Order: sequence, then structure tokens, then C-alpha cells
Amino acid sequence: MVVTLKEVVNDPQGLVVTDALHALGYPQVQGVRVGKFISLELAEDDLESAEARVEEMCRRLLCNGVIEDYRAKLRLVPDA
Amino acid sequence: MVVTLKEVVNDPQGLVVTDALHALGYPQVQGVRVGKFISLELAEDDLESAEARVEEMCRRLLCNGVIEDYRAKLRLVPDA
Amino acid sequence: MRPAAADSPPTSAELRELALSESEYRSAADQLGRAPNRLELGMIGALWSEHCSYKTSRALLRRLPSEGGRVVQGPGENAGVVDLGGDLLCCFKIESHNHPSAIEPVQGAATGVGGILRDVFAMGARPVALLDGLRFGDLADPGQRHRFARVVEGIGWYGNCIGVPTVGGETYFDEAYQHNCLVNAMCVGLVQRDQLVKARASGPGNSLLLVGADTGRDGIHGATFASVQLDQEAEGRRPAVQVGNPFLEKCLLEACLELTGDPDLIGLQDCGAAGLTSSCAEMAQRGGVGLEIAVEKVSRRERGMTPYEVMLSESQERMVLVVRRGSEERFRTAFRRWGLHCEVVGRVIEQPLFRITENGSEVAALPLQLLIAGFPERHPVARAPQLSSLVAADPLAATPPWSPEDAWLRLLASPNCGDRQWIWRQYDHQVGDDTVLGPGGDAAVLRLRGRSDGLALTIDSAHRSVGLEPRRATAIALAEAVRNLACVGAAPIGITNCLNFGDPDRPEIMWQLEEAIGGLADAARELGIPVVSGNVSLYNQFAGRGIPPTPTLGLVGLLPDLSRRLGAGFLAEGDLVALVGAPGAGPAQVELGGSEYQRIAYGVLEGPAPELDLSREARSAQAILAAIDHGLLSSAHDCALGGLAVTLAESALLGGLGARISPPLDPPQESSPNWRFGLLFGETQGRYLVSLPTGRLAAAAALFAQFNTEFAALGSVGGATIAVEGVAEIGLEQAAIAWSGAISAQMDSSPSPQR
Amino acid sequence: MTVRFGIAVFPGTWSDRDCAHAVELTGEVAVPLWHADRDLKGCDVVILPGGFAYGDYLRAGAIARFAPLMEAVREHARGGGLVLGICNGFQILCEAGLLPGALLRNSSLQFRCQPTWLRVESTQSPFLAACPPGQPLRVPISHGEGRFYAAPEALAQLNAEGRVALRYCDQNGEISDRANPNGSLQNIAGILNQQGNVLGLMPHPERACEALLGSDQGLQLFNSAIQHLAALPG
Ligand SMILES: Nc1ncnc2c1ncn2[C@@H]1O[C@H](COP(=O)(O)OP(=O)(O)O)[C@@H](O)[C@H]1O
Ligand SMILES: [Mg+2]
Repeated sequence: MVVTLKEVVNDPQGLVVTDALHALGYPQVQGVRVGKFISLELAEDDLESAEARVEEMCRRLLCNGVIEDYRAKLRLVPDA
Repeated sequence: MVVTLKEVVNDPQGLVVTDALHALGYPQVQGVRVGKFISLELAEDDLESAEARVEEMCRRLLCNGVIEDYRAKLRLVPDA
Repeated sequence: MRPAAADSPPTSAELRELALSESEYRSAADQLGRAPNRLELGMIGALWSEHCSYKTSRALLRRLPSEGGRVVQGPGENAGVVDLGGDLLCCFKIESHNHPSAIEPVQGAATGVGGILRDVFAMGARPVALLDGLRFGDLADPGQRHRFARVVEGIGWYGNCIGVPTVGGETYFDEAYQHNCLVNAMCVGLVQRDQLVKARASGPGNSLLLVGADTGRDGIHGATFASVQLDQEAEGRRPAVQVGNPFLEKCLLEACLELTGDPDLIGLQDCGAAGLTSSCAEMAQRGGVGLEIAVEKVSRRERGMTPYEVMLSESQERMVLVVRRGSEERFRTAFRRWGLHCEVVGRVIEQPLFRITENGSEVAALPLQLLIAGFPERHPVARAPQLSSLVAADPLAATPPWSPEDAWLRLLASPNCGDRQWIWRQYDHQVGDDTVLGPGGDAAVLRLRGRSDGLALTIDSAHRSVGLEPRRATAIALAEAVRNLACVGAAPIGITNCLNFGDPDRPEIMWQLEEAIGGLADAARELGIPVVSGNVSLYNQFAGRGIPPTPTLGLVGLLPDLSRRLGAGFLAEGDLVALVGAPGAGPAQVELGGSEYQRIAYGVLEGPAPELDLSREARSAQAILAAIDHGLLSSAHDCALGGLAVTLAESALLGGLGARISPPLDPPQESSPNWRFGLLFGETQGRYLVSLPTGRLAAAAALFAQFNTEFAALGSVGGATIAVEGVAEIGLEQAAIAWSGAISAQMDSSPSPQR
Repeated sequence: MTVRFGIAVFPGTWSDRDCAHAVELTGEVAVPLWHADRDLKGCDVVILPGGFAYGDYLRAGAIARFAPLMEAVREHARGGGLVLGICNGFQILCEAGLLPGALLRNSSLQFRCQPTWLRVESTQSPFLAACPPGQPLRVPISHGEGRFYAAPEALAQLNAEGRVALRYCDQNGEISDRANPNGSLQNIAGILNQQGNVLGLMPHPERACEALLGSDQGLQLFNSAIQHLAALPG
């Protein structure tokens, strides 16, 4: 899943990366934000309940609602 | 784009998060790996050349080829 | 002995991969009485690598004096140990992580710190301090800035996360390190005498435990990797880079320290270079026994790993223990409490053999003698290059490009003389609540709990002349380190050293190695300080070009009375400024050979290295300690890089006070009109710049006379400028701007985005 | 009556020993509390020390907050018991929801270990009651993720309710950007919960308890708590 800082929270790392890219000669870069990409393997055969679980994990641990948003995409992998 | 540690490279963070999720009562979690999610706005109208550019930025700055892999997905946004 | 499943003889390509020569292979086969199989060959290759065997430097290292009244453990264990008195021991060692840091700066540097920490707590000692020795190319180069920033980040990350303070270090920039940055890390630990653990296996039937990280395909051939030149080849060896886990190591550290002193703990050893193979072989050999490992019992991070991969993996954050048979469960429980899993992977056996089995069948069986001591020592030819004309050159001949003031400010603004705060503010230098003097002075000072004395630590490398006169320049490094300790009020008690050199198969580099070790050996003997541990890093070479020889010394000293400690900065307006230990006529020396001024003004290295008089050094260090002990001084600062002018400015800037001195202006007759630059920036050895209350002048003069050490009051503290009467004068503000921006101005102009 | 300071130890905690040392300097008792236990061993004050619990992986404090010990700490806090979160401990308290807001990566993107000056903004809290008003405290920081953030409403509420405990300032107590070491909103270095019995701060008072080590002004927080408890009836 993808966990990103809320729009309202400023992201110095994104700013530095932007500057660095400009310095490297990419003026067309408008704005950069850096978040987390979490890939997670679940042993579940039912997509529904898997989604519910992931939802829950995000709320409880993986994402801090005060500063972050998340979105998760699930994919069914045969005999994972 | 998504920047992740190469498969062969140890991901201590992923291991600790896995343990944490198990402790929280999610035994069905098989493995977790944590990478970076970088969203980047480009002022380019030609998708082709934009792709080439991003490719280049990843190699030069955004991805540490020694331990990381990357994949980028581009989307054309009207009057970005 | 029964050959384990024989293989076809290795191709020369395979041997190259293992950094084994044809003749070494033959020697191994002869000693074994058969052809080693692939696994055995891999194990031999790893242990016979330069990194593990020291096959090229060993003979030379024997010259280093390692005896002394305080020495509890010299070279040969994971770290050296000296006695601090009252049953408290100090355990320390320095190690290089140059090659990994060149390839992946953050993780390379971080795992270097992780490795040296394990060497220290493997002995049962609690790490109380880290120091780092860094060498990079020109900071004006963005690539170098990036690498430098990343290495500092990596060192900081690991040390900060594990909670061991990084209290000092050394940093130097020169184009010559452009392709081979040097990253040396030193760790200092404390242990009660009865808690000291040795890395020895004993008692056949006792169990071998592996604890910590799961074993993955990390850094296979890392040991050999560190023993070959860094070049295009490195590309293909990249998997040798690893991601460190300071969190896991912190748990390992605490768990191990809980277990030291347990009568059932027989041996403890870190898994470093060459992983299980080297750590187990070393433990068995030291204990005069054998070991048997059931490779399937080693818990893995990845599927389908072969015995070869398991035995040669260099996965970080692992330790091996030998425990008394029957006590295994107790140990496993203790580790589990810290979230660490611990497996019984083997046992001690009678015969001096290293046996590896997989599911009951033997896959390798090698005599430990062969593994540890069987390698043919290498004695490459050493030949001195033609340098006499360079050494003879007169560094004062050329016309100075700048005025004295201008040169002074440029030196202060150069990254080698300027303020290092940009580095150490990123290091937690206080955790542990014992740091009395952190980074920024001549030496760091830690208190010792419940005692009135303290510990002093410093890292110093050879004078820049090392390329021309390795012997003297290395001795100078030791003299300077001793002065650094003396400045805070400490006497040296032990040395650790890291020898960073190029390819020893080049005669001139072998010569450098011989000379440097000789210089260190002689100086250490003369000054009576034992060398108790160290590390050698060779092949610091890129595309045929080697680094300047870089012997780096780590010294540990004792302050008899912590309350007497001194800083390098001026303390009070009106104090006198004096120069101690200046040979001959006074400060009017013209020793610019290899000086920092020469480097930035002319970009050359020529002229004789500064004179070094070790008996004088010993005397003046004694005198300074006595003066400090009698409470005569307000500050003391070693007069080194950048000479009198830079030293004076540093004491002024650290104290936030100006100063004015008027050295006797009596230029040696023969010296050129440039003698002023020699006076300001000459790097004449043996000197201390001190300040003292006027009321103490007579007493001080008398004391230094007793020690037959030169003492000359040159001026006083105060005013808004820093002045050398009749030669040059700069504003305190001006100087502060130049000095404090030397590194930070360049670095903060280009913050590094990653991680 | 002696005061019992419970000092939490999570895997990765490192200022537990420094905190214990500080407590011993006050003459009171330091009791280690293991993260896996639910028992506060009758402690009057719970300290969540600095460090990198669980390596600060994912987010500082994100995993530690689920430790069994934290349930007991929550109970203790709810009952008005004193809780002091230092550095990593502050991060844990925020993740646990015992304090509002969050601590983000320093705006410099670098770890910072340096002395700071702290202006005491509220003497409401038992931890600050004894601090001489208007006198900034010299206490060092040592963190990479200390940039305090709270949503505008939360921030407004903190200010309105006088729950901003400490702000980074200069030697003269002036609040300025130059005095802000990590980009924290409004120079906030420490905050209180509604009852004032829970204090979280990024700086390390336990490192500022001896002149020998540069400052002894951190001791005031510990002494303040001790005086508060001594004054309680019964
Ligand atoms: N330059 C040196 N001077 C003195 N001792 C050295 C030197 N280089 C290595 N040693 C000693 O040789 C032994 C092996 O060194 P090393 O392989 O670096 O230790 P480890 O395997 O624990 O990392 C250690 O005891 C070390 O102190
Ligand atoms: Mg070792």
C-alpha cells in the first residue's frame, strides 16, 4: 500500500529532492512528495476479508492518521 | 514512482513490521517490505520524453542502484 | 582424512573469485592431502584472504610493541584490553570499512560501526564511545559532498540508534581520496575484570550457538572483496553491500552483556568478515579444539541456500557462543526475552578439525591449522621510489600567492582546518551521560563512574608528508596523538591502529607499509605505549592509482584527576599566551614541508617533513601534564595542522576571545624572505599553545624549566582581533565566519535528499 | 516518603540508564519497567525514556505503543498518575494518543545533537511547577524526528488550554526561528495532556543534571515532580 504525508503537512524531503532535481537540470519538475510504499503478503483466499484486514492494519499501525493518508491495492496471487 | 530494496537485500524494517503485525494478531501476514513512494509532477506534454526523463532521474538521484530497484508509472494530467 | 565429495579442480576464474593464487591453491591441496571440494575451497579462500589472514602485513605487524604493565590483551582477540585499575578494563579497537563505504556510503559506513561495536561487546565490554576517521576527496566536488554527507549519515544513524556516543574523530579532504574514501571506526568499551570474555571454544561436547539475524546471501566473499582493488570489477561484486540493523544489534548487545559472567558461557565471538567460517574457526583455533556445524540448523532469511552460502554469508548482527552442554535452553530463553532467536548449530569436538555436515552427511572437513595458519605468508618486494629531489626541495622558494592575512583566513576556511561541527552535531555525543568533553577539542573526555579519574580518546593520522617520508610522518601521528591527550590532561595508555594503504604488490607501496609500521613501532617503543589492537586495509586503489599511505592511530589515555581537565579555548581576558616545547630559538621555525599551507597555496607536496624529537615530545608531554596537575594553566592546545597561526585562531575562536602574541622575530639567517609564512603556518612538531593567569607565570616558568622544556610567554588573551605582532592580524569576527563555514557552508548549499 | 520513578525499557530504548542516573541524583528510587510486563511495580512516576524503540522503524513510537506496559501506563495516566515522555518517549505518547500531534523528521533532514534553551510556557504541570518563571532552561536535544506537528484546531486548543509546556528559545528566552532546531510548529518542544499529569518533550532533561556535563537545569523537572508528590495529601 502507499502511505503519504497529508497535503497540509509539509515535506522537507520532497522540497530537497525538488531542488536537487532542478540542480541536476530538470526544471520541468514541479513538485515532489516522498511517502512510503509498503508491500505486504497476506495468506487469505477471500479478497473481501483481506481488504478489511489491511484496512484495519493501516488504521492501527501502518498509517498515522494525524499526519498520513493511505491507499491500499490488493491483488490475488494463486497459491501464495 | 516506487523505490524498493532489491529482493536479495535485507530489509530490517520489513522484518520488524512483520513481527509487529503478528503481535497485533495478524498471523496471516507472510512478509512485509517497506520502500519509498515518490510522487513527482512534471511539466511535460510528451509522455515519451517524460518517461525518458523520469528514467534518468531515477538512475541519477532517486534510486540507489546498489541496493534499490525502481518502477515508475506516468499519468498525463490535463493542464498540470 | 576422508575427502568429502570430491569436485573437479577449480578453474583459474574460480580461484580469482576467491582471490586465491594457483600456488596458494596447491599449497592448500598439499596440506590437505587431497583436492578441497568447492565448499572447502570457499572457506579456505575466505580465511586466506588478506582481510582475515593478514598474510602480507603479519610479518611487519610483529614489530609493533604490544607489551606493557597495563596490557591485559594484546593483538589476537577481537579487541585489545588495557587495565584502568580498580578491576576496570578498557577494551578498544579500530577497523576500516573503506570498500563497502565507497560502494554504498550510508550502509557501508553504518555496518562498519556495527562491526566494530560487536568486536568490543564480544569481549563482554559495554561500548561507551565511538570515534571515526574519515578521508574524502575535494569537497568542491558535488559527488564527494554527497558521499561525505552519506557516510556521516550512516555513522550517525547506527551509533545514534544503538545509543553509543560518537565522541570524536578525524576528517581530512584531499583529491587523492577521490576514488577511495576512507572510513575507519573505533569503539571503546569498559568491562569489569571478572566479566571479560574470550573468543575461545573449549570442552568437547559443549554447544555452539548462533544468535541474532537470520542468515541471508549477504556479502558472500566480502572478505575477499575487501582484499582486491576497487575498480570496474566492483560493479559485479555489489551484492557484498549490506543493510545494517542497529536495532537488532542493540538487542544483541544488551542480551550478550546480561550473559557475561555466566559460568556456563565459555566463548563469545562476533560474525564479521567471512561470517560463520571465520568466527568459528578462530574460536576453535584459539581454544585448541575442533568444531562441528550442522549447517541445516542455521536459520535462513532466504530459501534454497547452499551450505557454501550459509558458511560464507556475512549477514550482519550475528554472534556465536560456546556454552556448557546442558545450559543451552537457559541461553536461548535469555535471548528470546530480547526478541532474538538463537539456535544450537553445532558442538565442540576433540580433533582440531572444522567439520560441516548437512543433514548428517559431511560436506566439509578441514584442519583448523590449515584454515587459520596454513596460508603462505606473502613478502612482496619493497622498494623506495625516487623521492630525494622532492624531499630536498625548499618549500619556501616559491613566491607566496597571498598576503599573510589572506592566507591565514583561507586556511581557517579550508575544510581541513575549519570547524567540524557540521559533522558531529549529527552524532549523539552525549548518550550515556559520561561525556565531559565531546567533539571539538584536542581529545574527548569521558568520566569513569564512581572514580575521580577519567578517560581521554583521540584519533590521529600521519602528517601529509607521509607520501615522502612514511616513517617519520607516522611517528609524527603518534606524537601528535600524545600531545592531544596531554592537552586535556591525560597520559596515553594504549594504541589501536588502522593501516590504510594501496596495493602491496607495488614495491613502493610495500615500502610505505614497511616504513609506516617501522615508524609506529619505534615511536611506540620510545614513548612506551603498547599497540594492543588494530586492522589493516590494503588495495585502497582505483584504476591503478593508490591512496596516500594513511596509518590512522586511536589512542586511549587516563586523566588522573578529572576536575583538572582542560579545554583548548582561551578562558579569560588578560590571561597570558605561551608556547611550550618549541625547539631552538623559539617559534620562528620554517618547516613548511608537507604543511596544509603548502597544500592549499601551491597544491604540491615537497620539502622535508617536520623534525621529530621523541625524547623532547615525551618530556614536554610530561611537563604539560604536571602543569595541568598543579592547576597552572587555563587552556592547552596542540599546535599542529596549519601551524601557530591556525592554532592561535582556534584557541581564540573556541574561547570567543581575541589574542595578541609577539614571537621573537629572529628568522634563521639562511631562510628566504618568506620566513613569515613559515612562522605562521610551519608545522613544527612538539609545540603546545597554552594560556595561563598572569599570576601563574613564575610558577609555570619554573615548572617547565624543571622538565627542561621550552616555555615562552608570547602575549595575552583579549581584544577583537587575533594578531601575531609584526606579521599578521585578522578580526575575530572575520576569522569566526571563515572557520565556522569551512564545511557547513559548502555542505548546506547542497543538502542530500536520499533516505 | 521516597518517590518511585518507573523507567520503561523497550527493545531499542537507550536513555533508560541516563534517566535512572538522573533519578538517583535526586535521591529517589529508579525502577526498571519491562515493556512486556503490565505491572508498574507501584511507581509514582513513569518515565518513557529516549532511544529508538523497535528501531523507530515505520514511525518513531508506532510499534512501541502496543507494548503491554503501555496499557498500564494508560491506566496510570487516566488515574492522574505522572508520566514523563522524553524524546522517543514523547513520540510514543503521541502515537499512543496520550498526547496530541505527531513528531516528524527534522526540517534539516538531519539528526541533531546540540544544546537548546527552553522557555517554560506553563507551570501548570507537576513537572514544571518548581521551575523559576521566566528563566530559560539549558537542555540538549538529540533526535532526527522531533518536528512537532498538530492540525490547526489541535494546535489552537493546546495554546488555548495552556498545554504548550516548553518552547525552544534563545539564551534570553526569545522565541525565534534561529532558536528552533527542528522546524517544530511554534517552536514547541514539549506539551501536556489536559490534566497536566502527562508531559512529553523532545529535549533530554536527564542529560542536564550535572554541571560536569554542561548543565544541571534538567534536574528541575525531576525535582518539581518530587515536590508535587510530596505535597499531595496522604
Ligand atoms: N595494524 C595492527 N596492529 C596491531 N594489531 C592488529 C593490526 N591489524 C590487525 N591486528 C590484530 O589482528 C587481529 C585480527 O584483526 P581483525 O581481523 O581486524 O579483527 P576482527 O577479525 O575481530 O575484525 C585483531 O586482534 C587485531 O587487533
Ligand atoms: Mg571480530
